[in-house]
Amino acid sequence: DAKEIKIALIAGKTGTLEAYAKQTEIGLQMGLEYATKGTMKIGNDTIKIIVKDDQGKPDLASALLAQAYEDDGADIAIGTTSSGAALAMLPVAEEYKKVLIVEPAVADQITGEKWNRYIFRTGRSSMQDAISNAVAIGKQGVSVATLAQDYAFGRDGVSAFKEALGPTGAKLAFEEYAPQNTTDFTASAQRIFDALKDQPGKKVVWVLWAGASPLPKLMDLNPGRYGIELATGGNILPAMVPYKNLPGMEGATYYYYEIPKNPVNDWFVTEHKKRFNNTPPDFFTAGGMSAGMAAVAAITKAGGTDSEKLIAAMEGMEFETPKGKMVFRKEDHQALQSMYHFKVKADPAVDWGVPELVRELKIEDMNVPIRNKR
Amino acid sequence: MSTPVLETRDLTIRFGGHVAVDAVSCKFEPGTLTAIVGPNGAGKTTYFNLISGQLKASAGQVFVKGRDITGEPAPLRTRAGLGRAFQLTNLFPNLTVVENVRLAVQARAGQGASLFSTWISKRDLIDKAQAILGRVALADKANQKAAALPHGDQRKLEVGILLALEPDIFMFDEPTAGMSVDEAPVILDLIHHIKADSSKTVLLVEHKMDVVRALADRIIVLHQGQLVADGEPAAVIASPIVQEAYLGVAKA
Amino acid sequence: MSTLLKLAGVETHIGQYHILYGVDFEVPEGGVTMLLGRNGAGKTTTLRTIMGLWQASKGTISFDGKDITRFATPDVARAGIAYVPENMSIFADLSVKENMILAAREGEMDDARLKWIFGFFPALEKFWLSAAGSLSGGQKQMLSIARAILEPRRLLLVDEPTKGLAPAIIGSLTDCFQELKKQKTTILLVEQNFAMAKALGDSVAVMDQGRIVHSGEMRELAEDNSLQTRLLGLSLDAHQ
Amino acid sequence: MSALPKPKTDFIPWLLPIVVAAIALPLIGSGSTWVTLTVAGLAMGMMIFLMASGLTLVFGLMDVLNFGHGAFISVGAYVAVAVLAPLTGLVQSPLIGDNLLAILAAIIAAALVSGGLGWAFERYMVRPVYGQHLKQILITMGGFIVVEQALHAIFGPTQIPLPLPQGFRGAIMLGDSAIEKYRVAAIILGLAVFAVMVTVLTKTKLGLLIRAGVENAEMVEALGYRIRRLFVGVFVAGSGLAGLGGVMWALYREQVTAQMGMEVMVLVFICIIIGGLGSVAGCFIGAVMVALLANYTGFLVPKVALISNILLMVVILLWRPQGLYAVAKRG
Amino acid sequence: MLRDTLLSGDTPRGKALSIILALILVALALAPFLFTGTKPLTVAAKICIFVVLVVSYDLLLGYTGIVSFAHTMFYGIGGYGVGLALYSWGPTWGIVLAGTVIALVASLALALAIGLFSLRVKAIFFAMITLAVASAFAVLASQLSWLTGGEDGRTFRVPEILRPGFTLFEVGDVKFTGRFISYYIVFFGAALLFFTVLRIVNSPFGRVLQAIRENGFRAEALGYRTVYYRTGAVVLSALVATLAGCLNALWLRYTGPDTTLSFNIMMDILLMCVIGGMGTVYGALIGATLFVLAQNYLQALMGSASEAMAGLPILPVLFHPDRWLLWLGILFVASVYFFPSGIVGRLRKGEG
Ligand SMILES: Nc1ncnc2c1ncn2[C@@H]1O[C@H](COP(=O)(O)OP(=O)(O)OP(=O)(O)O)[C@@H](O)[C@H]1O
Ligand SMILES: Nc1ncnc2c1ncn2[C@@H]1O[C@H](COP(=O)(O)OP(=O)(O)OP(=O)(O)O)[C@@H](O)[C@H]1O
Ligand SMILES: [Mg+2]
Ligand SMILES: [Mg+2]
Repeated sequence: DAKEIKIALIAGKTGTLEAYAKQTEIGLQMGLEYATKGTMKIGNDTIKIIVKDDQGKPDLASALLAQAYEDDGADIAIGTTSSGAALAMLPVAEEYKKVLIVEPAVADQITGEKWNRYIFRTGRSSMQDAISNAVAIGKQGVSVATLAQDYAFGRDGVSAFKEALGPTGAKLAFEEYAPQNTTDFTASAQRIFDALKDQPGKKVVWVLWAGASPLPKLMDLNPGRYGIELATGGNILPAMVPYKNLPGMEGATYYYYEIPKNPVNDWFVTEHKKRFNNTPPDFFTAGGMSAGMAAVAAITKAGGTDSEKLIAAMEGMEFETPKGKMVFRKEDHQALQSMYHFKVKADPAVDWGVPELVRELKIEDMNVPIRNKR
Repeated sequence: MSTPVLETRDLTIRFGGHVAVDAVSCKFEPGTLTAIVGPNGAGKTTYFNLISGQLKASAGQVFVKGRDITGEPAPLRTRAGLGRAFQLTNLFPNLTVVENVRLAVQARAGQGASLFSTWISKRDLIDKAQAILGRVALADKANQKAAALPHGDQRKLEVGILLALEPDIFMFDEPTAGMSVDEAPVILDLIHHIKADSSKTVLLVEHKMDVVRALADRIIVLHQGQLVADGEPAAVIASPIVQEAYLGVAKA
Repeated sequence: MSTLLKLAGVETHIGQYHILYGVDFEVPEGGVTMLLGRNGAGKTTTLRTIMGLWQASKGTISFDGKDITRFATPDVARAGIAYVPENMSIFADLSVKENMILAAREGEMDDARLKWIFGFFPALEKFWLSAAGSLSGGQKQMLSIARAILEPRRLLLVDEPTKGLAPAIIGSLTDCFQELKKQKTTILLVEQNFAMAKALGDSVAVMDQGRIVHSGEMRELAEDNSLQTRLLGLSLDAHQ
Repeated sequence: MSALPKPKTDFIPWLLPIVVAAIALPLIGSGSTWVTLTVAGLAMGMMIFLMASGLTLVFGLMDVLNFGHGAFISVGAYVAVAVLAPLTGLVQSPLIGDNLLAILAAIIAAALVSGGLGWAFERYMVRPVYGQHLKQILITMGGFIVVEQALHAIFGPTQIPLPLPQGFRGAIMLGDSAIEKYRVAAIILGLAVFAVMVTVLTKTKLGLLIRAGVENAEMVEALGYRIRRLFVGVFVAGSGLAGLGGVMWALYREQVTAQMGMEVMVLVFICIIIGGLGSVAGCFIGAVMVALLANYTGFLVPKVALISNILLMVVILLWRPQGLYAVAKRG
Repeated sequence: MLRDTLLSGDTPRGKALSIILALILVALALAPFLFTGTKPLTVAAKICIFVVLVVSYDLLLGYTGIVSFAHTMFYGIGGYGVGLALYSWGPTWGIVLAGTVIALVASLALALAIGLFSLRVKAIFFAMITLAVASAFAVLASQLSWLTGGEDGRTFRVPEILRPGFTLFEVGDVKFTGRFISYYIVFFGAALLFFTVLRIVNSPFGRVLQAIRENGFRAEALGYRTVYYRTGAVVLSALVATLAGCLNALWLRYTGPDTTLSFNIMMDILLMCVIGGMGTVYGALIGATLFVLAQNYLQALMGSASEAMAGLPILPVLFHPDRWLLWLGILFVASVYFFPSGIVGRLRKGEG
């Protein structure tokens, strides 16, 4: 008795996040293929993907998820791109008592205060991002200033970063928050320089910025004259083009196709290059793939798509991804995973600044606090 | 003699260096029709604007029934009993003829603010508007858009709106300008009627001397913003200043 | 005299309204032709149709021999026709001077000509630099006329120029038209002021309900009271 | 001779930026910082002006409110990408001359392309709705969306990086204050464009003709001018300027997205409102003021920087309800 | 009689129009029974809410001739009012009411302030100022994230009987849940507001507004204080928009910037108003219906279209579902082209 397993993907396929959503979709597809050895079957049940476009709008996202569960009878849902939309989807999963794998929205609340037991997340939380960066940059005697956008995402990121910086012995000298839509960074730069220039020892500005990176502008203002260095997390490839002018810059990233060394990633990279005239997979493609593989692993382990069985199976479940092994933490269903401490190398043959692996930050290297209440 | 219903004291307005109306003091009694004549640019329309509140005086005051209204905005002056028909026709172009008049009737009835009663339920207002259209010979065009009226009819509508306001003081600014000689009488007869009502006061700006002769009890002459002559028609028209500066007799 | 402008069976629709039902008349070269008629007869519409501001739906308009029925407005003007519209259409936001600059299509304003105009309309010189919108009704009328005569044109279309003008100015306007006539400018004049019409007009056309109901020499009409009463509904003495 | 005094040109608005800068100096304290902020602000102002000038021109002369303006900015940016891609040689070259050559090519191409696009806009969208602001807003908005989506379809949704030519990297050091080279270039270009626009509008009959045409096109035609062609010309010029601004902006941002045009529109609108909707000079001052204020507040009280421009606008309008230079008495 | 009371004597005028309006009305009234699944109901509710939003905007735009870009702000105030109240004080009807009242008061104050601004500045400036104020408000909403949830907005619980979990009754295998009740609250709320506005525009007050739109100078001369009337219009439309926001919050059980404050929604409202026909109230009904349907089904349509065209040059690209915005833009342009006086205007003319 072969039946259909319906997996719904909600993503912001049109609007500002279009590019990211496209990557997620491709990644998911490839993930399912890889995990099912190309058969797109689990046991003898065939997988059917239902894709819905939430345009990055929360109201639409929750409505679409409801439709997916109710009208299309999806067994399990994956998504979405925008954090706001993802947060709006959480209660819907609870109402319909169906599993939702959040990917790639980063808001901490998703596996934090807004979490419910039907929510899992393969994507990294902004906390994981911040902590990994702190671990990468933080050393005894380093004084750090942060530059972030003045809204929830920026402030949460910095506070997590601050927390994680403590143990490393580095000191957070200054926090600068610029308006979200800032395009002229001169003022912020001046404030940061004034704050850092008289600090002893190594001085670093860590930039946490969604959208066009302020790094080149900071660089042009010649921070070198005060011995100030720049640092930031990884990003999608086109956004790393400016890094090319910042060789030696350090930080921690979520994924770069040349870094992870495992069979999954090898297949992933070669196959992706093959299919998309030689472009390597990117941030969100990797995320999508991880989500796909998680779904298959879960359904296989649970031996079906019954929500309760799935949850039981997924809590604490280990599964393979292009980033190696991930684990759904029992307490908050956040997928713990490696991050990568990198140093930028300018390779004339490559358009963007290449983040070369300094060291892999393993799950146990980062302690990611649990923020949800069960 | 009866107290003036309208009075201006040293009414003055300057535009930049130019004094358009220069210390004009004048009283107007009820039941009279005063014609205001003067060369183009003498300040007649501006004088009207100062009285009806379209312009703020640089100096001097305006009194209506003894009350100083110099500081008040146009709407309040209208409610005080001043009614004005404009020189350059000034209507609600995309509303129908009858609606144009009705808005005036409604303003008079002070029902503009009623929110939840329907416009159509106010039969009395409509009938009144229709009646007025009859008086200005526009009844047959009641449902045309004002914009589509020929110039002459627009002038009539202008007067109709003024009638609807039932003011105590009528101010006509060249009411028959551009009206064919067989249509003008409609308006002129109207003005005759108003004048007949001893409680009403009429101010009339007019360039057509025959019309002035036919209607005016009194003529005042403005010249370069100043009041240069004031008196009963025959005398004023005969005065040299009018003959030269205005009628240009010397020239012809 | 040869014919400068000729309308034959011109019909005009405005929106769904049918306004002109076949207008035929001729404007002889060098003379003043009066176009008379009641309010709403269609005089303004006729002038606008000539200028190409309304499109004639039927009939032909020929100017100096060539058919200008389908001409766009600028081309009509360039053919040598100047226009003083009923509502004056002065550019309120521009100064009097700027209004006149635009009237000088061929380039600079000719000072001599300007002096000549100021002779008739002194007010314009007085308010040379002030915004046209702030002029008095009559002054606007003067500006509108001045604009049309700043550069000599073959034909001048004027729609009710005396409206709102003081008698003295009507006098000088009449002189002005006389001189233009001497300068070989043909004039088509819409006018309600019958006295002026009599003084100026050589030939006349009378409209009613979108048709020409009479055309011929001005003299005939001036002398024939019964005809006037029939056509214009006025007996001369009523309002003179 | 005239009764009314000749209209005097009023210089007060020109003093505003100077006053603001003067007040800022003591508050900031460090002179070098002040110089850096001020120069940066001026440059930013110029770039905003370059993007806004076209819009204010079109509005001031033709009373057309073109929400599609943002599209022309984006298009300019993408053209820059397309042009500079093959010119990597010139772009990478450390010689400023080569860089300038590349940028010049990009600017010209962009101006041409957006100009052409502007022609299409005028012909097929704006023409039917002259004098109807609402419909203008809608139809140009629609046009904007179409163009934006077309850009997506052609260049893909992903942001495209646009590296700044090497010669314009980094800063010139004046004592302790760093002045980015690219900003200097922006200032020069901005001033040049401003000068050209002002001369054309004041020293030629063009400005008059179009202003008259906006008030009463029929009459201008009755005077024998072919006003339609002129309108097209102005619109094309306005769009061209937007394209030019787009290139400068894209090079500054060092990346290109289809939304970048719309993102700056609110800022652009604020500037031309402050300036007096249609006044080129006003727009110029407005842009400079907005940028300067953003930098000063950004340094002194970052929270305020977020709404500094809106505050500025409200204050200005309370002072002069028509904006710095009132253009025409419009409804 | 109905004609004079309910419709305030302002009938649709035109057979075709009347029929279309009737159809829409019936479809909306019976939506839960006519269609199955969540999507149709979501769409129907959205239509109801936008009808109110657009009709209130028409009062401003079509009848008073004021262009404002701050309409979504008031919509947002409504949404946040109810949303945040429920979020922070718990899901009871009392709270819903409280939230509504708070929102109305806030809107009233803001509208008055803005209205008074409109007296100082020219129409087009007013438009631009509202644009700025609205964006400032949006910034504020995202800045006060502790209260508003910032960019992410707030998801909240509604009173028990409105939740999908709650089952009202079952017919065969079809369940009528809390959504059913919520829908009818939205529907009747919208209907009430719609007819209220219809009444207002047909009142003496409404006529004065039109007069002011036509010729404010003349209206003053008739003795109307245009200042007060315009402010009145701004306030009224703001309040109705606020109520629309409240309904929306109840329906979505979510409130946030992109769903209430975004400039795109403002543009949508403008378009619906113009497509439908400005200054015709009924236009709002048609405009909103058409547009919301397009928004929700265009993408699906295009999906099948582009598949049909697979293989052809670029066409599939243009018809790819992800390019639906392109067609929306074309809809903008086309609607202005083909319905200069709006669909209502067109239909009425059609009848001569
Ligand atoms: N707003 C204004 N700004 C500047 N000057 C003005 C303004 N309004 C009127 N004037 C000037 O004041 C003078 C008087 O104008 P007004 O309209 O009162 O003349 P008038 O007597 O009505 O002339 P007419 O008989 O032609 O209507 C004119 O010279 C005019 O230029
Ligand atoms: N824009 C318009 N729309 C509809 N009808 C119009 C329009 N303009 C004029 N008409 C109609 O055309 C007819 C002729 O108008 P026109 O203005 O040509 O008359 P006229 O002879 O100039 O009258 P007047 O002497 O009053 O100026 C009138 O009945 C008028 O109602
Ligand atoms: Mg006058
Ligand atoms: Mg006429």
